[in-house]
Amino acid sequence: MEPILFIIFGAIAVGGAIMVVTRKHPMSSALYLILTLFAVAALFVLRQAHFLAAIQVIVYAGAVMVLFIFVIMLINVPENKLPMERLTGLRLLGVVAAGFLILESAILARRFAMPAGSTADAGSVQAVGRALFTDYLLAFEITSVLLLAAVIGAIALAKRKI
Amino acid sequence: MIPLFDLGVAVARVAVFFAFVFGLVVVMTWVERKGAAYMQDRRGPNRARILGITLFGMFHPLADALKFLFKEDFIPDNAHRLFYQLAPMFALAPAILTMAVVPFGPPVTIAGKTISLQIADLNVGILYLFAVSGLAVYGVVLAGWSSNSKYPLLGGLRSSAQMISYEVSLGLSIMGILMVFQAIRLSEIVLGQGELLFGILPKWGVFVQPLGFVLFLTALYAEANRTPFDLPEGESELVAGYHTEYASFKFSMFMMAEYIHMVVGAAVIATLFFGGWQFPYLADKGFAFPGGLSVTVPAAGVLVLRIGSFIGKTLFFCWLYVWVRWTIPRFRYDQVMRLGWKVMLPLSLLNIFVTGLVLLLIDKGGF
Amino acid sequence: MMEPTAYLLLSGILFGIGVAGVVARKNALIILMSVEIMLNAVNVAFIAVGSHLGDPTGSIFAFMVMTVAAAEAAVGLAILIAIYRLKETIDITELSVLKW
Amino acid sequence: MVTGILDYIWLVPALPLLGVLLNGAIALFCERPLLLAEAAHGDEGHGHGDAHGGHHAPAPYRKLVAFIGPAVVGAAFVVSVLAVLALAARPAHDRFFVQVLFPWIQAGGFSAPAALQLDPLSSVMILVVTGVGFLIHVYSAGYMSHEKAFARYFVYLNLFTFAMLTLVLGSNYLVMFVGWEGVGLCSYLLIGYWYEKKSASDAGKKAFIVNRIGDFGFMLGVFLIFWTFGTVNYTEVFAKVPLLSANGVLTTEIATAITLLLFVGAIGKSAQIPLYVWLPDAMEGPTPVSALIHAATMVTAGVYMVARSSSLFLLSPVSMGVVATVGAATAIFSATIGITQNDIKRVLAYSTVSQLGYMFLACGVGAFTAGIFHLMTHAFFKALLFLGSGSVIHALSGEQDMRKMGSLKKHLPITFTTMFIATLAIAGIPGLSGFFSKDEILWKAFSSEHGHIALWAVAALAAGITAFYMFRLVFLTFFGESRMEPEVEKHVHESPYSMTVPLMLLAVLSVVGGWIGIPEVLKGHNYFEEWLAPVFAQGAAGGHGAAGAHGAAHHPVALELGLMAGSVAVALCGIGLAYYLYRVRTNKPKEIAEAVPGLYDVVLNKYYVDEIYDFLFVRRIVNGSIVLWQAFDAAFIDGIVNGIAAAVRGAGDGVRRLQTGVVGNYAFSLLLGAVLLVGYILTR
Repeated sequence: MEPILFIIFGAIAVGGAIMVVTRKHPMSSALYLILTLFAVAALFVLRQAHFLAAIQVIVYAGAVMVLFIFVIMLINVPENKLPMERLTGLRLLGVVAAGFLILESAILARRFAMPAGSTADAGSVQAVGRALFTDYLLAFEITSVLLLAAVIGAIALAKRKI
Repeated sequence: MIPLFDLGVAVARVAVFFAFVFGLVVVMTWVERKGAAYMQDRRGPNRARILGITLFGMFHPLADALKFLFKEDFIPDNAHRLFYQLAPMFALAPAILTMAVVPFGPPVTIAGKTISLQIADLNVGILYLFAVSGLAVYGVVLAGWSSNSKYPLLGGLRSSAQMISYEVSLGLSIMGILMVFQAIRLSEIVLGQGELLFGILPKWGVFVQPLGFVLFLTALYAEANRTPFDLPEGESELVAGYHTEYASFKFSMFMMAEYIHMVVGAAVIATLFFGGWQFPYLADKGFAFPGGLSVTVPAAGVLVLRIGSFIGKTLFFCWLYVWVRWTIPRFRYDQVMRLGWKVMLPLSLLNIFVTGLVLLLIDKGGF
Repeated sequence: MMEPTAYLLLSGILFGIGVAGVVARKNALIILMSVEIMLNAVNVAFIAVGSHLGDPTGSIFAFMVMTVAAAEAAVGLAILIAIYRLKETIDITELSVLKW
Repeated sequence: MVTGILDYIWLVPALPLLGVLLNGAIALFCERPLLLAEAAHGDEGHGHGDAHGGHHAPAPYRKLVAFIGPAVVGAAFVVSVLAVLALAARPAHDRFFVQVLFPWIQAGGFSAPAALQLDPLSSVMILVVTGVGFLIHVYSAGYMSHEKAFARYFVYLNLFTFAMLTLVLGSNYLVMFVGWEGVGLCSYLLIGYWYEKKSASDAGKKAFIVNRIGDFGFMLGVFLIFWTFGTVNYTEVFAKVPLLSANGVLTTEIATAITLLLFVGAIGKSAQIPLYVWLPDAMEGPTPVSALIHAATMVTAGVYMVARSSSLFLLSPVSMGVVATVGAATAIFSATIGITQNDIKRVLAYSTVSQLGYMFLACGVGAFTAGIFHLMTHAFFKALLFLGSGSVIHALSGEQDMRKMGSLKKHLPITFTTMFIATLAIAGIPGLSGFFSKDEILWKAFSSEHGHIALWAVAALAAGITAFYMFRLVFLTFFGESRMEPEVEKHVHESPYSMTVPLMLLAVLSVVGGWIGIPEVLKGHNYFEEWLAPVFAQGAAGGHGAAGAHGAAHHPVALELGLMAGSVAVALCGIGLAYYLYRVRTNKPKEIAEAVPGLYDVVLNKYYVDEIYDFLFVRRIVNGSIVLWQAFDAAFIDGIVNGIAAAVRGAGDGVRRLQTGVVGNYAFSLLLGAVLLVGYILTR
């Protein structure tokens, strides 16, 4: 069952990602990105990481992408004023280099060798929550501070007059 | 390979639930109009008839549906065609999806197999609720933006801002419930509400989390863009808000989405705060009142009572929407935002804090 | 459960696509989205290996990455809005005041 | 007498230091704002003539300063007297006291505590320094009363006293070095007191630099002492002398090196050939300063140091010879210059150099006691002479040229009387202090085993010349007809009591100061030699076993008396010649000068020593510095610095083109780096 679903969702994710980087209009990109994010969330479910799947949808689809779309709407660049994109020079080279990177990571992925650990429930809300509030409590708290800083920073940057 | 029986059960479950929700949506459109008329001391819809039977105007929803279906389905010239057409679907899908985790009744045993009366008993339960309800905003936003028109854009911006704001309080207000019942599966939460508080009161969410209930109800109304928070479609200022440019079936999808939202919202309130399918003092074997008095009820009767209890509660909260709509005036937009960020958010945080404190005291003092 | 190799490969592909988007595009919004793709690719790898090892640490890492992604998106978009207000463009090639 | 007073010996240097702090605070917070405000008002035309400032209402703080300055030194003198009395109460072999104040420098096995040492030698020194110093402080209060920077002057003066006391009281060479440098610094500050006058500030710099040359030798000597003995404490060094010279570590060569290096320091500080040039120029400072630091105390530091290190000097006959020769040469050399000088203070300055030569001659022949004795008596009468000349200058509104004086006897009776006494003393008239000390040196130069007949002859001749030029000074200044400017003559007046009372006290000392050291041959008792005996007996015992102080035993009494009479006769000859030339045939000096113009000019111009130094050293150094400045510093060092800066700038100019400012390019570089990095990992 897993391989079939992996191929389906993996293909959706990759296809969505390709569409994201190729669409001219950012709103299309954003919608395709949402698609990719859902596919990734599904992949998380396949790996029994239910908590992360839920968080993926809540955080990414529910918050980050809403923010993106919100900004796209707010800026609302007219179609004819979108940047003229041509794949020349450094940009082309960059894409080639990115292709190399994919190639390299593929070779690296084939070398992956690690004995499977316990089949314990590692991705459930309980397991992640327990780890988060014991071993990684400090990291969690720091993350909250990071978010607070980001909130303040975003307000300070985007507000016309504070 | 999934056994045929399980497949059948699954399909049946989905079918039954859809039927329930959509049926209720149809009823709701009628209830809303009738309720409005009742409150305004007029008769309301009473003309549509089949073979001379008006049935208190209950044919009006049918007439509406037909009308929507057969109207011209046009797309404005400057609209982004794809997004314009996608928007209603984005609005409808999350509303329906939410229903998947709401339990209608206790698990029943048929032919030796236990069947839960719930489409999917996800182990992330409430998180799923958040995740899906958070998606509802896309429909509104996309609709507002892709119409490429002033009022829809303003409506879309307003609604997305409002929904994002209230989603925070919505999520935080349920945290108290999670903490009290120590569970995130909705079925477990419902089971937890079957116990008694101090031996007399049913341990419903509303009794252990009164502030959480008020906050959740408010946030839910805002989230569903219902009065008094229906700013995105405030007729007096934005014509019809984000769906100004929509007509015919696409418009009806928005309408449906809204009503499904209401229905599912009512079901969720019933589940989280009013014991879901739990009937007061009704145990598996029959009634067991606090005074020691007990009445034996057959298993089928218990099941019927419980499902009926859930449906009854859901219907009540559906009615509450209508009730509120014609009772409370609309907020001004800045008031809505201020309420969301400066009242709801601190209160829900306070609620979590107090809940945690009380739980800790109970844990320590054992009372 | 599958070996994580396929997931790692998928992660690499997604990451590469994100990188290509960052390098090749001029539209700052799309570049930010490409960054999100890269972050997601990494999350896929974390989750795949984490579940392979039966260790919640993978999930924790992905969780942290998401937090950072949210923060990054918020600040990045705020900067974008500020820039757009100032220069009326979201073309990063025109934003070269860092130069000399 | 309470011996406990010795525990308060630290008060002796501490009291002047207190004065420095108090007067310093006054100078900083009361006087300086006042002076700055005055300078801001453009009060330019202010004469800087010696002791003649403007006439303004004295500020209230000046009385306080005039009290604090002398009072702290006076208090230090009282403490010193009590301490010396306490020391004297002890038996002769026990007259030694060390007070450790705090551990100062401790590194490994090396330790140099900040400690004070009171023994007969240092007790003589502190009595001279505080006693004469006190009188000069009192005199200064009157002499400097017209000066604006009154508090600053007393800060320097007190600081000088503190440094000098540190020098003489220190119990090791390092503490002595602190004082040694301190007096150098203070002499610089005091000579350049009128720093707005270029000649004064130049003289200050000259004194400082010449002193530094000597200090360098002194430092090297101290290093060598530490290298040889492993310590710099007097007691330990001198205690180790017999042991180390016995086991061959301390050879005569090392002793010679140490002592010659120390003597270089002494030459600089005590203005001996060839480093005497700073002292005559130092007369640019106020006259009491000349009296205090260039006659009575600072210049004697070298003599004190040589005497203190006597046991080291006695180890090296070469060093003794050098010291004696340099001393004798300086004595005769500067005496001849003194004949021709017309500036009253310069005559005294060369006289000082000459007398210091005597002291070194004494040290060089092993008669350390005689050297210290002469140091003390010289402090009395030379201070008196300087202060008297100051009084004369004060009376003549700043005039220093003797050719414009004359017949002052009737105007300045007290000054004349006291100065005349001092002149008699320095000329070596029997019965006065100078006679006893100078005569002892002459006798020791002749009779000591380190001595020589030539040394005696030179010293005797110098004594005659001394008598001649001193009487020349007196005759030119106080006798004959007045050659004063009419304007000046109107204002001639005797000095106030604050100036004349110290003169009188010093005159008394000049007369009786020598009586504590009357030689046995004159049926007296040499208390002074007895007092210092423990200090030098120690060195003598560690040296060659035969103390120079006891050389007298080998010679007949008649010889000693004969030599004494001879030296007196020489002195009388000098006096007579002076009388003949400056009282009887007053135009004769001019004729002589015209008869031998070349010789006269050479002597008048101080043998052109300054010019020779200028040609030999200063020009060389200046030219060399110019070469270094232009070729090395400006071209090479600056070239390196500028070259590096230019290279960095050029590199930055090239590299900055990498910074396109376009974010995409940065992202591309990142990507390229990632690809290469992952590629590298793959190839491993």
